Amino acid sequence: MKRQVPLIITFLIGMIMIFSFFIPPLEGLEQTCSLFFDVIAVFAFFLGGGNLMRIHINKLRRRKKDWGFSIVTLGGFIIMLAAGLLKIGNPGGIAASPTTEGALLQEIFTYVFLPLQSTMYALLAFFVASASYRAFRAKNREATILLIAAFVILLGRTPFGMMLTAWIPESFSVLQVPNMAIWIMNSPNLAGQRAIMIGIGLGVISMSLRLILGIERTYLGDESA
Amino acid sequence: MPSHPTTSRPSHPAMLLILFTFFLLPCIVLAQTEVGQTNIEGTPIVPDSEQIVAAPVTSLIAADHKYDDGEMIELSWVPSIDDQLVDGKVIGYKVYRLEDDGEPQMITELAPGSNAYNDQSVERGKLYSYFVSALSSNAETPSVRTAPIEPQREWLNYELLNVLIMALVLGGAVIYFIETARRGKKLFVRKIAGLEAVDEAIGRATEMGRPILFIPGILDMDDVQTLAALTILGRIARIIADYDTKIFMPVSRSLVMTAGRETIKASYQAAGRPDAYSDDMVTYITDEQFGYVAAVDGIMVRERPATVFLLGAFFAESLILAETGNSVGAIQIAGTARPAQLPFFIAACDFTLIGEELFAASAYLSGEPKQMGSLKGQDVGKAIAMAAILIGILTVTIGDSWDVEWIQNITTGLTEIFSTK
Amino acid sequence: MSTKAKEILALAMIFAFSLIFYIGKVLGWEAVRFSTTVSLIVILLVALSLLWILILTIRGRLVERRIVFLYVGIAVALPLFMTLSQKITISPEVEAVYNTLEELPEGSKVLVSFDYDPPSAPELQPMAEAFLYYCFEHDLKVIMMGLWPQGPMQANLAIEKVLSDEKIKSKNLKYGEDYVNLGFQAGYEFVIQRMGSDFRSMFPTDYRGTPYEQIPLVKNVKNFSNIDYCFNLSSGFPGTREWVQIAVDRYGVTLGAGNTAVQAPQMYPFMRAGQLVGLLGGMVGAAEFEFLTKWIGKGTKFMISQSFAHVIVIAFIIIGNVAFFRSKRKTGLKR
Amino acid sequence: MEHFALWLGGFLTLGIFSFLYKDNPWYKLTEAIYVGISAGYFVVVYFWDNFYSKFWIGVFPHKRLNEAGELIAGVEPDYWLIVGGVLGLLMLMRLLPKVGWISRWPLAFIVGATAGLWLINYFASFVMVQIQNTVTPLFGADYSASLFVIVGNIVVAVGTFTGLIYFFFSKEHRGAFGGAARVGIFFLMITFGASFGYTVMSRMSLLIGRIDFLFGDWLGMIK
Repeated sequence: MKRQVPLIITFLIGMIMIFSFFIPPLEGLEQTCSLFFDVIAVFAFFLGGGNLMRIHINKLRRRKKDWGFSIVTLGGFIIMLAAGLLKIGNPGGIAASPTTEGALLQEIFTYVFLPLQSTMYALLAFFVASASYRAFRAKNREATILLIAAFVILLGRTPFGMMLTAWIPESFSVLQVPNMAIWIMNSPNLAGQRAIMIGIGLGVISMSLRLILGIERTYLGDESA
Repeated sequence: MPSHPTTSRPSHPAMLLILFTFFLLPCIVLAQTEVGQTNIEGTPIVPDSEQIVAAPVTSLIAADHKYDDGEMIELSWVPSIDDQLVDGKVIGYKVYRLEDDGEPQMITELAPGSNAYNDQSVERGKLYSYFVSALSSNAETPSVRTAPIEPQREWLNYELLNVLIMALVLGGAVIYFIETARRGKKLFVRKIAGLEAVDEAIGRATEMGRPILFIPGILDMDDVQTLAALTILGRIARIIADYDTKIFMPVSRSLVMTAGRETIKASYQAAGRPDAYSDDMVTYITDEQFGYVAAVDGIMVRERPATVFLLGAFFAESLILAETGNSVGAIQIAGTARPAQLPFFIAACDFTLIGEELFAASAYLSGEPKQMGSLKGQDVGKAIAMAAILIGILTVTIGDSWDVEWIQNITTGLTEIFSTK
Repeated sequence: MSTKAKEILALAMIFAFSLIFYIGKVLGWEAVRFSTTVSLIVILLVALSLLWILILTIRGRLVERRIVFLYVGIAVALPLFMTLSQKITISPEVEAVYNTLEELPEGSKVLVSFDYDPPSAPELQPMAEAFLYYCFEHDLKVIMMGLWPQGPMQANLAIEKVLSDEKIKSKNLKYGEDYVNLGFQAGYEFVIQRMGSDFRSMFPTDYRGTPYEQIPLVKNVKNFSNIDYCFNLSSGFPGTREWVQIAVDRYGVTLGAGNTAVQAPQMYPFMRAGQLVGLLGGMVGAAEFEFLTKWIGKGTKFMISQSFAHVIVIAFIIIGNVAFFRSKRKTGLKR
Repeated sequence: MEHFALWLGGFLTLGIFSFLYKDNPWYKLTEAIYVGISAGYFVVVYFWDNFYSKFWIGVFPHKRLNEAGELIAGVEPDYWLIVGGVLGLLMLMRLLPKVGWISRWPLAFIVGATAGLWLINYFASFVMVQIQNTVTPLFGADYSASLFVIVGNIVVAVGTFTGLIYFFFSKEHRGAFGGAARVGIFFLMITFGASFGYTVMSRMSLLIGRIDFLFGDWLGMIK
């Protein structure tokens, strides 16, 4: 019961999903399943949110290192719940949407959440530079090719690259850096992308089959694996 | 080519004035005083003699949409001859429907130039007939009604039959090789560098006495890459349990947390060390992409893991995580099926599983013959793809160049086999 | 002095710096501006320090990543203060957007769809501002909307900015008569499709909650046939591609677009096929458009920042390779 | 209020940036705020969007009345959703140690549905479509292509072909086969280099936006 039922469920649902693609009356199944998934995910959220609370409360109770920050996390979490679920600080009261302008939830979203999100995202600019500095070195043939491709594209998209090769006459315009960049994007890049995509498609088929057939079962907590 | 919306105007301002005063103004006044005489658009209804009448649409055909659950009827027609870009009388079309010979109901309004509409609000078991009116600025000309039609349900989508057959061929190949391997035939699988390094990476963490960090991407369980990450986690956790190293897995989805716990727990049980497992190995952080990244970055610099696994679906955060991991000196094994993020892993990690290798990893790590068999099945798919590309390109090029019919037929056949509509 | 003390000192300085300039802002100080000479000197200094790093690297001292971070920060921040006049050549696709606008008679109705969120704002916001500025200056009526939840918010920011301009302020534009913001509607490309038959069905009210039929500007706007020009600012899906496929292909709308640099190349096929009349691509496109509309916005500055950042990345790739070849010569061929 | 919002924005922005220097209390504070707030925000969004709008309203639809006060047809409750609700409840059984194993059922459901769905979707759009797109006449339809395009077409064909060879698992990369696989790797490397170079640009504009906030909106040094 403990071991067999989940495998049977996976097999049946998997098979139904595959064949529903070809059977028009089952077309809506995909939406129904994703709806189910959304509902399950909400219930699972009790587990996740509960886990978050538990960890930070534990940290607090045991006065572990940096416990002060746990208060902040918990506080933020609870304030959001109060503002969003109980709709505290909502000008329209309990009936209004918590995302209307002027509501506490929306204010926190705009003035705290958004700056944090965009700054974290902006860190990428720094990391892109440091990764290029460290990784784009002509260590071997592969790395050199990577470097050249990146370099041409990078140059080709700046005014600098345009100036660099603007002297090349129109009849050889293919050799101008911006044009080379476009060519790389459209030809070798496309080829690589396609090979990767076909590979991914086949890999997914094989892995999904292993899961559906119950050959791969570690995720289900099967002890015999 | 897009064109500027053209409005036909009287050429002289005075004409406009006359038109306005004598026709339109009374109409508007009339319309405003007598409620109920206006139709939905507020276009005044005028006496017949003033109507600009457009020719009706012709050849209206209503047909059942093939291969569906009986939920769509396709309408097509030839637009009114007065429907022209310049000085056309037609300003649009209205589609009317009669359900089981009831009253006509307008179901949609379309722009000039339209010649088809798919009615998706039909039900099986009812009869529908249609007519389409051509609209001029102040009149409607209905077309002939179609014969009543009932939407049909089909049980198999024959248009996708080729997809089904190809899927069965590939699935069959995978299952065939799994069976072959199960019966004891030895199958060769080449080395995958990133996976050969797993043992070494875990051993390193053990030696250094530092934890291993496992990041399963940021998508939920409804993405295959997350599933792939979890299957790999099962194998890795088994080795970790054997080595008695610490594993830590911060996740951004509650369901992944649950599944991750199940997986690690099972691996520890399989290794005979259920006591060493703890739920704290897997922690939920937040669903939000960059909030999760902020926390994981913090964990990386504070816990200083010796080994970091970044396997699953990654987006813009891939580089932030990989660079931070690199800065704390961890060995990093990454893998994703998102082509856009692969370069960042290649640049910042020690080993990268590229696309397909991510899905093959768990089978490879298991070392079980039947799992390896499935990899061989994948190769059949690749061989078919390569053959199709080779033959396809040759025949289409030659066929185009020299007009050889039988070669062109091969191309057509191939295109049909691989089309998905 | 210990590291800790230095860090606290740095923190205090940052705070003092912020406080001074914030008070300055409240008191109405002028913006900080480097003159052209100062700008050139600053650039020269940065270049020299990079050269110094190169020399250090050749000598065998590798710089750590925090130095790289510092340079990225400098490269992005400093150009914002500089007065540099980079020669701007107008590309044909940007000119096409402008020319189509110029052909519109006064009082024409322009629909602008804001399909992006704050992360893409540096590229798209300058375009939005310049576009709105042109429309207001030439008495075009502007209808705004968004297929992305945060789009209408970006629209309001742009409006606010443009309305504060002296020239526009004197026109005394009225909300609801000269411009309107219909807000966001969920439903991706289906929104465009439904708008093809009826705007009101998708936007029963504007973002303020005023019913559609009570807004003078739009009450007679039924669908795309009442719109003279469409402009779409997009950074992904749903965006320009969907507007082209539905609004242009099915309803014959005249469409121009502004895109992030990443997305722009994918739109060139539409340009060539004439489905898009013009395209502003990335910061460069924004800068060119600002130049044409004579709107003094941030696009030009941002573009210089971006070019600088690219040069810095390229410089560090070169330095990295120098470091590598140097170490290879010393240690033989390892790795 | 406006002053506070600006300073808060500045404080949080600099707090995140301070991580570039090293881990520090300022960053820890911003991180703690970020985690708490974003987790809470998602609970709220999930609750209203998924639980309330999709599940609750689906099972217990509002009585929708038209203007005349008559019930509008077509708001039948969708009892199918209860299956989803039951699966969700089974998930919560984890909290009870004795019947915790039953939470594997919804997991098994999710895994089966995901595997089945993506198997066929990836097959159609990643395998079939890509193969079909690769089959194009090398010289363009009716010899219309320029030399430039022809070279491009040949490169795409060769690249895709050799790229696939690289992914072959059941054959050692040796001899001619190994040579082809190596060409495949080169193509993959060009792909990676190109997409890396391509993304650098867009990442920079993100930072420009933040710097503009700091020096422009907050401190008013740039206008």
